[in-house]
Amino acid sequence: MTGPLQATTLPETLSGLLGLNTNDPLQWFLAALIASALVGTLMLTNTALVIWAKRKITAAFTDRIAINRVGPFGLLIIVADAVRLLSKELIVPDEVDRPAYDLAPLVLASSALLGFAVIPMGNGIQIADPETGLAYVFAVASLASLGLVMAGYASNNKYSFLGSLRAVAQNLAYEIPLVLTGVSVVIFAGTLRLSEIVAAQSETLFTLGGLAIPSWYAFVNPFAFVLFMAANLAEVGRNPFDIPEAPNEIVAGYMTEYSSVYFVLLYLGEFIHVFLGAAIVTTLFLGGPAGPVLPGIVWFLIKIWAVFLFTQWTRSAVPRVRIDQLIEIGWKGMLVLSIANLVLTAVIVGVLV
Amino acid sequence: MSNPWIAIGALALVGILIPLGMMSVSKLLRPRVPEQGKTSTYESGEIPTGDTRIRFNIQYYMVALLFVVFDIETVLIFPWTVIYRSALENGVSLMEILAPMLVFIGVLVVGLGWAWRNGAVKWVRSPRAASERRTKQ
Amino acid sequence: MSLEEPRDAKPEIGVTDDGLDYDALAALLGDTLLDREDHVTTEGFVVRPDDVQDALRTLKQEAGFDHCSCVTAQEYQDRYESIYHLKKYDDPTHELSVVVPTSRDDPVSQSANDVYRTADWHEREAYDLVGIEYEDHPDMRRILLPETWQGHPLGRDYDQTQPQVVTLREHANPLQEDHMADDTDTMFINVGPHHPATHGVLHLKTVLDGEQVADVEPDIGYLHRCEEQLCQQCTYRHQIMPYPDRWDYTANLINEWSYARAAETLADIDVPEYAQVLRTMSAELSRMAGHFLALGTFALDVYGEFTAIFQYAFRDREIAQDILEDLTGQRMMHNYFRLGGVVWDLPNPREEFFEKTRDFLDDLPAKLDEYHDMITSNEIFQVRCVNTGVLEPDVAKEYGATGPVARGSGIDYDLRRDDPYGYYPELDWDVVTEDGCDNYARVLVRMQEVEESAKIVEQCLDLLEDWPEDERTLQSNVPRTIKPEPDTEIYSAIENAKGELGIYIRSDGTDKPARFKIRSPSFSNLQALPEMSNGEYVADLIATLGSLDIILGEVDR
Amino acid sequence: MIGILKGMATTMKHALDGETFTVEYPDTAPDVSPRFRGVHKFSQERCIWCRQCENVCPNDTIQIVTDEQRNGEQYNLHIGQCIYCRLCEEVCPVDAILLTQNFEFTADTKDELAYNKEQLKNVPWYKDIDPLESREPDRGAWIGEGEGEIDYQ
Repeated sequence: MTGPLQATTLPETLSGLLGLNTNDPLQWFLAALIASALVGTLMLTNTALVIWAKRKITAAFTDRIAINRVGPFGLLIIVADAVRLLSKELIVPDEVDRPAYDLAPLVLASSALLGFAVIPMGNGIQIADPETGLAYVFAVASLASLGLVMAGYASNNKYSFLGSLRAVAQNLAYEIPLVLTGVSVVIFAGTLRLSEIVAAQSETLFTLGGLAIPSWYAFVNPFAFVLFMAANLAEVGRNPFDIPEAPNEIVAGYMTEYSSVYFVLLYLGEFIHVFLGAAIVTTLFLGGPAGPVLPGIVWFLIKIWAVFLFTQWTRSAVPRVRIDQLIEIGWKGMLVLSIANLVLTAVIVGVLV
Repeated sequence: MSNPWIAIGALALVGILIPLGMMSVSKLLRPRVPEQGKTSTYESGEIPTGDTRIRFNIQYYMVALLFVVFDIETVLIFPWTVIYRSALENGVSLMEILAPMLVFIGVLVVGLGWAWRNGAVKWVRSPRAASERRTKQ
Repeated sequence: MSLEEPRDAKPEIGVTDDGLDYDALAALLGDTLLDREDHVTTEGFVVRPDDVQDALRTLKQEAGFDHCSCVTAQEYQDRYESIYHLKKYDDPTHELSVVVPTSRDDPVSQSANDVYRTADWHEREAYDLVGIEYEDHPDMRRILLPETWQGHPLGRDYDQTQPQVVTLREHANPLQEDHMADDTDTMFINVGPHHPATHGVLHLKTVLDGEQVADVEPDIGYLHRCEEQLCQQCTYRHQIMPYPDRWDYTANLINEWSYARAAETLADIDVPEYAQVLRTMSAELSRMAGHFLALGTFALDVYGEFTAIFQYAFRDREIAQDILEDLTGQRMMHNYFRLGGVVWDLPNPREEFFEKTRDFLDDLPAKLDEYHDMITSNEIFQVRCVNTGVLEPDVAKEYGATGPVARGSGIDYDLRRDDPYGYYPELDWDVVTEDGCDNYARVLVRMQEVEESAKIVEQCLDLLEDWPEDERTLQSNVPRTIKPEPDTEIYSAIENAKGELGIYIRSDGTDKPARFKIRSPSFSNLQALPEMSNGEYVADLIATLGSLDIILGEVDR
Repeated sequence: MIGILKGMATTMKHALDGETFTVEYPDTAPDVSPRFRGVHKFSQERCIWCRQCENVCPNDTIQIVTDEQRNGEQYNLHIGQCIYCRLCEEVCPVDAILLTQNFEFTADTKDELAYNKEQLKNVPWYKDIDPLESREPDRGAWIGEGEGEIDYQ
């Protein structure tokens, strides 16, 4: 077990190092800005890796070799792709709803990035630790669907339009189960502050052959974990719930009319969003950055990549559901199950305490 | 203790600046070759047939209304979950803290059941499209 | 269903123990019958253009000809002619051609659309390419060529050199009013020709009501390559054979058999038994390759673009193609059959070939188990496919559906067994049918057909291995130039991977056919798409299209 | 649920076994069968200018120019138009035209794909496979056998 309860956030540490006064809003803001730049760069680098990793992972599942030409293991493809995409011509279709069309990529990319503000990534890397951390992170994560709707509706393209309608329907169906399941964790932890939720998971659940199994909520409440993983897949729009994009049906959904840097932002934003989902799963159920031997931040990255790998795995083997089936699964299955989970958790906690 | 929301604001600034930075880099790099036809919207290679500013059957109106109700419910559940454990540890009886919430959720479940029975929580099949379908025996 | 009851009650007219009694059928038609023609495998009943519906309805209801296989149109020096090739789903050897001559001045003939729904597209094609018009046809438009096309290319007085001004902007959007109407909340949308799901260049004019399909109309012809005309300019002996490979370009080799069968029957050419075994084996390998591709692309439609199944299916298809490459020298465009046999024996050393093929067959059960694990047993897949894209058997028959599409609707129809050719009758295999009538049933049929094909290949390998060395005759003696008697007509069909692939040939005494008509299974199967997907969700429209397994090269020809 | 898990287990099995079935194309030359049909090779020394290949070609890919004494002057083959049916090789009585296994050919314009007899002569063998050798056992079926009526068109 590394790291005791995190006492300080990254801006505070930085203020200490740089000798800034945390009580002066301006100096505090400066420290936070530096911290944010660090975290933002970390997450963007992490997501840029996806360009390479995603192809390699898909290739592994489909028995192919995949990229290995540019640089070692084809890693330089990231640079090549970035340059290629950024230097593409930006084609803005006729009669798009201009402000919304331009804003959508921004909204998607920044909202996903914003979620990382409260995620404890280990080794004191956390920008802020507000009391309502969990509520905040759910709120920010669901902002992404707003981006999708804006992109889809502003494009003036019929496929995009269908895609944005689907995005709304999907969001309606999965937001509530997601939040209700997440909240069941709060019953155990008794707080919305994410650092405390992580800390609560560091106790030893039981010892198995000398190995201390921590009380990660994935072990304590595996049912909630499975439910949350499924709802999270829908929240980030991955198979079997990737219907807002569904290339075989509606070409590329809300993305159809985007090119050049706008496409990059949508693409990147989507993957930051996947990682944000993974980070929430990690924080709520997998003990956050906790882990033996390695530093916390490494464990944190390993865990979010594991969740990302899972999304790619389902992509290779699970069929896409239909929109009406999605609504039914969401409202008749997941909602009922998540309410049951909440009540059961409350009862169990009540009896045990 | 310093205000965490200022720190979050800083990240928001970074979160907007990074995409804006990428946009300006792209602006410097990318060519601009305006051509007639390039800017028409994509419709599978055919000439686009009208725009999307039309009245369209969205089929999930009822679900959307239900969502509003249930979303507020989750908001109400938040504070309860936060104090639940500490209240129990401080000696509040299980009945006192659990029962009201159970009643609350129970009412919602009854509501969901009612909506379910009335077919509000499913994708509404379009009567027009369904009538196109040849009736099967 | 009241219409069908009397048919079941009394025995069909004109059926004897050894085939059809054409005299009885002629008597049935009575005065509507003008004349009788002799075709190679059947007879042609000549009726007047305004008696078409009556004659066809009588034949359908009284004599049980429930399968309108094809409509061939052609132009003679003095007349136009439409030929309705009728068959029975119960016994496709019972064939009858209904010949409808119309005058050159006024080529108008009654439409058979009321009797056989499948005549719709066939007659549109006849109008498009030859120029015969059909009265009472619900939708007399061009089908393969653009609306703005000048002239009818298979007509005698067609001027090939005339300019065809077909600019993009002149394409009328036929559904313009549909989406502009303010009083509905539907939306018109094009699915295809450049769309990820259409597996080629198909255009579906779709009207959506929400997520549901209110109306869909396939628009074909983007891949029209004048294959019929091409074949009319090639010699029977050599030049036509390379082209069938290009019709259904996923399961190529079987198509060659369609031409080989028609031309061999026409010119009375025998095929040595050894060559028949080789043909049977290679055709079944090709069918497997085609079904693997169908399975993979269907998975793509249901699972999304990153599914692993597509790659696995392609891997297995590649192995079948490798074997075919060893045998024929090409992976897809084999050109392996010749009139009177095949071009090559098994490659030397033969043992290596046997080993390679047997390895493939031995690995197959494990691979099919894997497919079943990944596809058919997957609950979400079942939810997606069961009861979607439903094609009831009587509707399927109306549209002339054949192949896995018909067999997925419980229609027990397979020309390999019902109208035997090649070495199939000597081998032990089964026709696969499923009663589901839905997308799921069609997938099951294809997967089981792969197993059956494997059984056939296995038996052929055994036969080839034991074949005495001095009896390995690859080809019979065939004249260098084939000139069938003038005005002999033949329609014959084989079962390719998609269904009944029929060829109509009329000779005019030269070494090239005077009329070469291809009846492609995908053409008829695709016609049933609106029936299957109106009222369904968009996602199911795509899945249904995938499960029809149409190949545009074959639809548009 | 079990079905979904079975499917996921199958893909994971494939991911973990590390096998790939794709090849690194330009680095590893793919195996082709001895019978594979690629670009033609033409031997002017063998050719007797009987024009059978020109006649049999289904889409006029081969163009032969002779003088009045039927001496060959030109032999052109539009490789971009060829459908690789191998009929020309099949009818050639003297094996003057052969389809090599070579399938790699490029050009900047379509015109460059119209090969004349010199270019055809210089088409390289693919991996030194001589198609004549691999197809020899079968050629007997074609030349000098069968009593069918011979028509030199």
